[in-house]
Amino acid sequence: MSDILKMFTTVIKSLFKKSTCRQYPFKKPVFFDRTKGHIQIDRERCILCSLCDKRCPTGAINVDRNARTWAINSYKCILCFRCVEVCPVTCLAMQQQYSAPEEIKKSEVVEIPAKAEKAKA
Amino acid sequence: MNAWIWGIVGILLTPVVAGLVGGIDRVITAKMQGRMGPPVLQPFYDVMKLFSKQNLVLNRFHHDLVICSLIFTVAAVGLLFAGENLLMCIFALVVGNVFLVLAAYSTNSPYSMLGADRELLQMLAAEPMILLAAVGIYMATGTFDINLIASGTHSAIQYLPGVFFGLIYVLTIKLRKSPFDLSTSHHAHQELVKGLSTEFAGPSLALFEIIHWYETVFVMALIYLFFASRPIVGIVAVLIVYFLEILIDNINARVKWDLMLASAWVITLIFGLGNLMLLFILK
Amino acid sequence: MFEDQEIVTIERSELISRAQKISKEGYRLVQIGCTKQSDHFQIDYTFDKEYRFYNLRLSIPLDHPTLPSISHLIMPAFLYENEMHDLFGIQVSDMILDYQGKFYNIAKKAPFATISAADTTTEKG
Amino acid sequence: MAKRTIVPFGPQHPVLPEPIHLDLVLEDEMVVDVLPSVGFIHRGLELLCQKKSFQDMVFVAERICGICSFIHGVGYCQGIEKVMNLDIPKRAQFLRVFWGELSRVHSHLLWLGLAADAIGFESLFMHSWRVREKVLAIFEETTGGRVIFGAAKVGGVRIDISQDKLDQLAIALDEIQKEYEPLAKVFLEDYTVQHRWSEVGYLSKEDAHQLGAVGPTARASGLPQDMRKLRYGAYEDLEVEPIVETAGDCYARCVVRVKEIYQSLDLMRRVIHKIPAGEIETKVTGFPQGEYFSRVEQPRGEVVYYVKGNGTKFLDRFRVRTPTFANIPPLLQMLKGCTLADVPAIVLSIDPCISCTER
Repeated sequence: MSDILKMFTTVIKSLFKKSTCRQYPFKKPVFFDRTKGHIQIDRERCILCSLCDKRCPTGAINVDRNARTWAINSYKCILCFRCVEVCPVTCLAMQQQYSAPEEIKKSEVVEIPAKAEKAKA
Repeated sequence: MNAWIWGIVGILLTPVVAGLVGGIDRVITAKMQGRMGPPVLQPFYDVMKLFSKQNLVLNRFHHDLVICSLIFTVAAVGLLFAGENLLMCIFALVVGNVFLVLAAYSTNSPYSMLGADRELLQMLAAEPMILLAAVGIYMATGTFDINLIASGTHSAIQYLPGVFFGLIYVLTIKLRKSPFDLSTSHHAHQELVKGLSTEFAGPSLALFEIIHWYETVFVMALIYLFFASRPIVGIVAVLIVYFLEILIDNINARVKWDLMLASAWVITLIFGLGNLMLLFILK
Repeated sequence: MFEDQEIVTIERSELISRAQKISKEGYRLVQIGCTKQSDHFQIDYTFDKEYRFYNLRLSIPLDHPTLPSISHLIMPAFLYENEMHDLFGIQVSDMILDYQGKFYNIAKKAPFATISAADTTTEKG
Repeated sequence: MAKRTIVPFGPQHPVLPEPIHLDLVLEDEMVVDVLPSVGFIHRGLELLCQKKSFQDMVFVAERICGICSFIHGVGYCQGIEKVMNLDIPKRAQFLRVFWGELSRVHSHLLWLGLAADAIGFESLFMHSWRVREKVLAIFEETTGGRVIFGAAKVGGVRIDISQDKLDQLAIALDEIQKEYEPLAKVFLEDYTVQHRWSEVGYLSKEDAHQLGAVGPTARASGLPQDMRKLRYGAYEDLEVEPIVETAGDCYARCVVRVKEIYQSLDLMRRVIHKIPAGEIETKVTGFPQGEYFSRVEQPRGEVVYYVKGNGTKFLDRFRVRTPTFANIPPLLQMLKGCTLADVPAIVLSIDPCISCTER
């Protein structure tokens, strides 16, 4: 008889426990230090060296020096931190968030202001 | 005249009650599994959504057979509430079930056909016990007439504890719960996809759900008849039995058909027939 | 720690007899792999017995590559042989189950690996 | 002779989360013959080595499979490291074992859940995955990713775990074990579970060897075969004894996995205990020249990576033989003579991963 009741205690216990589900988005998730989310750029600091573009394993980042733009395609990005590692001025950072769904797969383009470089020079 | 009104009230109330019971069932099941679960009204949302979908009818008979099944199952519940003959109600339910099997056979899909095979096996396993229960109630109260059974002064349960136990055992088959949800379960991910109801879509599937609601109420009413002289005890007993079924559902895997058939018949023989024999000798 | 790997180069005609011998000795087939080189296909038959790695290697020409099947001797070989056929277009004769180029049942017609390393690098540039 | 029907099983069978297609030839409910077809999700990942540099190829290797991704990455890295004669710091090797074993726990818990679901034991399924969620939380805490976390790298690992965190993780592991124990009992002792799995899908020891079964499938048939016995990486310092069952049926395969979770939890504790301080990677210079068959043990069994470098930044050939590929012939053998109701249980019992198989 006991071998058909092995699950009994577990089931009864969880009947009186709080459920394990978290009702996202009503309840915000807990992020750890390393939780991945979305690559963000500090546009004031970027020097358009395009190292991130070269090193990105999936080609998600696109740097255009002439147009002074930095673009990331979140749908290609695999959040591997490679760009964060290689950036010489540490202007890239991981922003912790759950990305919202989008209708079209498009790149997010950031314009890098010219004055930052001038000020440095 | 009164009987007619009772019957109609029963037919109209059944979907509401069974839907609510189904919703509570799902919440309790979710709790047992450590989940949040859907809202209590989810079964109604499901059925309403299914009705709004396109009806994919495979052939001429398919949908009609489901409607026939619905008519007989509804009639069975109606007759039960109208206080007619218990045996007649049970046979009406069986006919409804058979129509469902025919609908599944008519589709020509292997999963559906195997599901129908198993549904027949399930009926073979469950029906003897249900019939014995009816006979038992007759022996205890002296009548098949539900009106008289319900207004009697003696509860059948005191003569029929064995039959009652056997009935609870086969109830798992009738309610399509683990370990005996072989022909079609509440989850569409068993070995036969959804077995019996694989090929039902949209409104047909909604009707299938509604048929199941009526079946649920029917077997619950059958349980109630054992306690008919004391309504409060009866309702409490029904609730306890239903909770037990949820519990059994959650602590068992699905078994194979041979074990189901063998165990159901052994239980029927020992507890059902044994109880009746004793009753026959002692009375 | 890296394991020692024994790689033996054999001739195509030896394959069947070698495979027969080695499966009799109680080795199991680990994999059959094909590598396209500049002037030949390199075919590797990898076996293992109690963590002992044993590899038979043979080379066949690039045009009209054919191989005898060893699936009669070692049943699981038919999967790898069909895979080789689909990826590199190697004709394996007398397989116990021949998928006729439909092992990887995708829109592109077998063989798939027709571009060489040189082509792709120029493509990228 | 009974009437023969052909029942198509898959590629999108609700029980089976994997796109394998089997044509089952049935006599009534008895399977007499099986014809497998794979190839619904062939992605040509092996050829990508000609387009991605050998260092970026790690990310591709990790994406071969979404469940045992880390071990895929490690197997690939190991091949390249041997070819390039790189010496990997001990700490990196221990961290690889830690995540590798955690992946094994995660994969086995996932499998236990799916297997329970396939036999209609929904509550057991949910509870297995509830425990698995805690394992995923450890992944997220240590690496930032929950399933594919890109911690492996040619030359070492990319992320370190501090000693404080490791000590905390030891407590978390104990908690996981405590929650897992009652569930393991159900898998090992419950009557209905045994009813569904005992003497189902039998594979004899001889057949298992002949047909090239690997991993838990082979171990459940009595073959003591575990690639961790090759003592690659940090397994040099961590002795592992393969868990062997002799019954050769679905139940034995379940028992092997249930016990392997305990073994992996134990291994991780030993890693936390033994892990040396130091660097986590060596600098990689030059390009790979040479070849190597790298063999590692995945949750599903032995996986073989063949890498051949030609002295440029692109590899000549990258080939993967995944465990499921090797387990298909034994699966065909197991299926013969079973009833239709057992088919999902048997197919699941080899823990199929068709994404792996087709690459």
